[in-house]
Amino acid sequence: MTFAGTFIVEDSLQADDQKLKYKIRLPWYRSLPLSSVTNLEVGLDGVPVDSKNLRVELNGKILSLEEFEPLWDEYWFVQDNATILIEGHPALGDAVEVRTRINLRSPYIMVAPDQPLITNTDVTTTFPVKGAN
Amino acid sequence: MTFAGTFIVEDSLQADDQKLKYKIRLPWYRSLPLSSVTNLEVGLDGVPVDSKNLRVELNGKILSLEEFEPLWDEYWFVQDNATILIEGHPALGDAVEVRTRINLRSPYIMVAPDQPLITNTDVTTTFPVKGAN
Amino acid sequence: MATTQPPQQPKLGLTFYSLTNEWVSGKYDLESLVKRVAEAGIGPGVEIVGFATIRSFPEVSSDFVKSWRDLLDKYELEPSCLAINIDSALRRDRMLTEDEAADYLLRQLESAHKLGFPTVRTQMGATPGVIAKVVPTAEKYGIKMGMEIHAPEGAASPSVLRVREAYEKIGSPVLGFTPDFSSTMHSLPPGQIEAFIRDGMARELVADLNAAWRLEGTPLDRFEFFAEAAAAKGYRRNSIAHVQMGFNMFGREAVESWQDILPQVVHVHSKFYEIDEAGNEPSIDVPRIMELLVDGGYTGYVSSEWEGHVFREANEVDPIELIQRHHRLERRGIEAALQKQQKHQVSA
Amino acid sequence: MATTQPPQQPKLGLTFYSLTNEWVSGKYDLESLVKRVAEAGIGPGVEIVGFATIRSFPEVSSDFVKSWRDLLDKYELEPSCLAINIDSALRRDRMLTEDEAADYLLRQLESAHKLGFPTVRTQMGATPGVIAKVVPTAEKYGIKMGMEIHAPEGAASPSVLRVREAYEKIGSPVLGFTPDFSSTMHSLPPGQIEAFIRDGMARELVADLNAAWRLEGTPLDRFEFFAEAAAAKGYRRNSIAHVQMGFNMFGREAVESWQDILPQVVHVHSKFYEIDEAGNEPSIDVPRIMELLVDGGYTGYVSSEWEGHVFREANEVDPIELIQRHHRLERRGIEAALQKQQKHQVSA
Ligand SMILES: [Mn+2]
Ligand SMILES: [Mn+2]
Repeated sequence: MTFAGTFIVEDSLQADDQKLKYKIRLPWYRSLPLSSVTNLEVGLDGVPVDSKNLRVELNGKILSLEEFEPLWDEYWFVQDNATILIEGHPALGDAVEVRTRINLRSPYIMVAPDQPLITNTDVTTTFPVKGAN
Repeated sequence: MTFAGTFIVEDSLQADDQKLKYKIRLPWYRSLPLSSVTNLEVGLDGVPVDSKNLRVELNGKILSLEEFEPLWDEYWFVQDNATILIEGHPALGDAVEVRTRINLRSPYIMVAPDQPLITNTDVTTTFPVKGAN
Repeated sequence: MATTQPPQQPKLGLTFYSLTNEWVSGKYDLESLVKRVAEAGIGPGVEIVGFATIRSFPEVSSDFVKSWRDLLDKYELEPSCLAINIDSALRRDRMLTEDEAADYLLRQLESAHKLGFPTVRTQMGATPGVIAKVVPTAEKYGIKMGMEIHAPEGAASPSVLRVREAYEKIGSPVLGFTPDFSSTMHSLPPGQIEAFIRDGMARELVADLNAAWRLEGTPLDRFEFFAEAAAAKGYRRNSIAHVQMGFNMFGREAVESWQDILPQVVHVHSKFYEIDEAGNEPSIDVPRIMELLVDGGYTGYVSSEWEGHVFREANEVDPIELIQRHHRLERRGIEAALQKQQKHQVSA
Repeated sequence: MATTQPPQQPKLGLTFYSLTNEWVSGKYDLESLVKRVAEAGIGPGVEIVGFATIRSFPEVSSDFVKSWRDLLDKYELEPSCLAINIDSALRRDRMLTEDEAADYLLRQLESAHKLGFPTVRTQMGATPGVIAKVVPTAEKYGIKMGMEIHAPEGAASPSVLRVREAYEKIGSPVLGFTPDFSSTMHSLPPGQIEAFIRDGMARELVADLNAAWRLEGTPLDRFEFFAEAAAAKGYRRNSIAHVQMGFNMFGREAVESWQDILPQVVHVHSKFYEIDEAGNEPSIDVPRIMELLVDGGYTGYVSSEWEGHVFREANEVDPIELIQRHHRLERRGIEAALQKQQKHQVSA
């Protein structure tokens, strides 16, 4: 699967003292309902980010992970990037190692009766640190 | 055809002021009668060697090119090297570029009725120059 | 001068699914992709995945409809098939009801009609009840519904046999199948094997993998047979766990198995992974399957569906060029079949 | 307990011709080569080219005979076929007379007998007159003579049809054929195409080359068709002249063409060039030809004959490992054929 290869948008990280953001692509070949995003985890230089400090900007909204669940009537279009927003991150050097893990629950591929396939994409990237706009 | 690749025996050149010699392999997959060798040409640093100064040592004999023709009852065994002998060569530097060209007349592959296939192997090698023993 | 009819044969084309890497990374927009396809001569048939190509899917705006129709007219391409989905697990709290699932399909059929598609590709998730509910609309629009048969299923798998029974009961001319050649491969794709090795499988297990893959039995049984061979050579389970997908994604049914459903084929996914220097697909006997389609009188669209993007990175190969070569290979099979028919007519 | 007969099937093996690069460069002597073959399990059949393996050929010394027989006994291998030659252009002043050619063959038959070979491979150069002269000796020794059918000839080529007529006239049970699979390829070997490019052919001509190679017609006509396509794209003749050999060395007859001579097959050259990661030969449908041999009741030797050494340098690949993989591919075809026979017996 080279969805891992396209998952993280290269060179997209921006940071200031308060927050950090970067972009990801949907690691799948078709748009999925937002309800498909069942899990999202981020680690910075090996330290997991608390989910209460984690938001996703998509379709003009800023969403916490729990807010994805009821949005089964709204789609993440395959060509749209989502922006990961992190509040209150630790001090960063010239570069930061970011691990991003997402689970997607397929609405249409069943591995057993009424049991959707869950995909797992887990990519670690080293970003140069630049100022946020 | 990688008979070109095995034709010249690596690092086999030896030279003194008077003569020069090096080794070649039969560029074919089976032994051939000596009568099959219809042409042999050697060039040293771009200068053709006069055929009267050229000899081949094979099967314990030293032969001029004309002497191959009647030897249809004697074979060049595929695993045997032949030694090319050159008398009265020009002055050499640390290395010499040797071009060797051989034509073999196949005794058994006809391209038209009673018309044997003639193969052409033409390889240029740069040998380091070492003293003859 | 006598006028000669061109012989009856399938129409080639592609599905934009083949361009997944390029599409998701934004290399093309719709117009630049259609233009490239037209210039490369890999039409006329254009198949799209509704949920990949169209932002507003399952709905389509009238603006999109107009630009889509203008675009295909301009580049002399033809809409061949709209791949639609039955997202029965759309909601996290429960599965869709049959009415909801039928409504989900109907909205997509409506879009297919507006966009001028003669066929939609459906998937195994559609139950007989849902199919029965949407058939009247498909009949009204004259749109054929081709349920995709994909590895690990084949034309004679139990689940497909159940669909064939349901079809017989409903008895509508719009119901049919979309064979995907992933079901009838003779070998694993060499590039996939290399990817398995890159991801941790020992190279010395290649022969064991091929042998296990070629066994008869369920994908799981065959994978377990391979896992035992790996264990016997001292390799840990986690070094080969990723190989299991190869038993599901790639099917080893005989090419002839398509014969049974040939009269019901309404669209074709000519799945492929690689084309070698000699112009062959190393894991699928493309010419032989095309001969079978021609001999069966199939004259619909055949979408080249390149799926090598599951093991090739973007920019590593150009899917458009690969599809050009794939079309050449398909034409070899078509021409061989037509030649045989001609000889038969002459001698008959 | 009932004893079950192993099913009737061909015996595998190799010809040492496959090891040409290694042999001419002195990497192996006879003992080390036989040992390696035995350890690699690519017997039991061992075929040699008399004029490559034996220094004193066409004669053999009693010392050589003893060491040869001891060697094969020691490593549990079997002499399968001695490839012999009719060197009718041995002399530069004239061709051999029929008596001289017959004598040349008889000396080699004598050697085959001493070395224990059940079969000799002869070549198209043997005229009906020469064949008739040597048949009594072959009958006396019980040695079959298999005339090799190699590209550009096939089983139904005019020259082969003439041999078949001569055979019928002579009517001896020792007369037969050695099919070489070079006659029945479906594609040019990818490695050969790469070598053509390395030697100056433009890569953009690959599709034209494949298309021309697949045409019907004589090798020369098909090459000229390719040369015209190259010229139309602006490429000079001397950039593609070396490609002509591809039309002679690789034949495009149908696999089924062997059917006609199947009862007369006494030995087989299972010519091959490459084996890909999936275990297939990209230019020859090995399993299908093996099925045809099994279905035809062939139980003689099949020599793996790797000829990739014409485009691969020594040390680039190991022919022994390639032959191991080739045997696996051959067994796939054999087993498929035996399975079908078994099903037939059960259902009959
Ligand atoms: Mn498909
Ligand atoms: Mn041969």
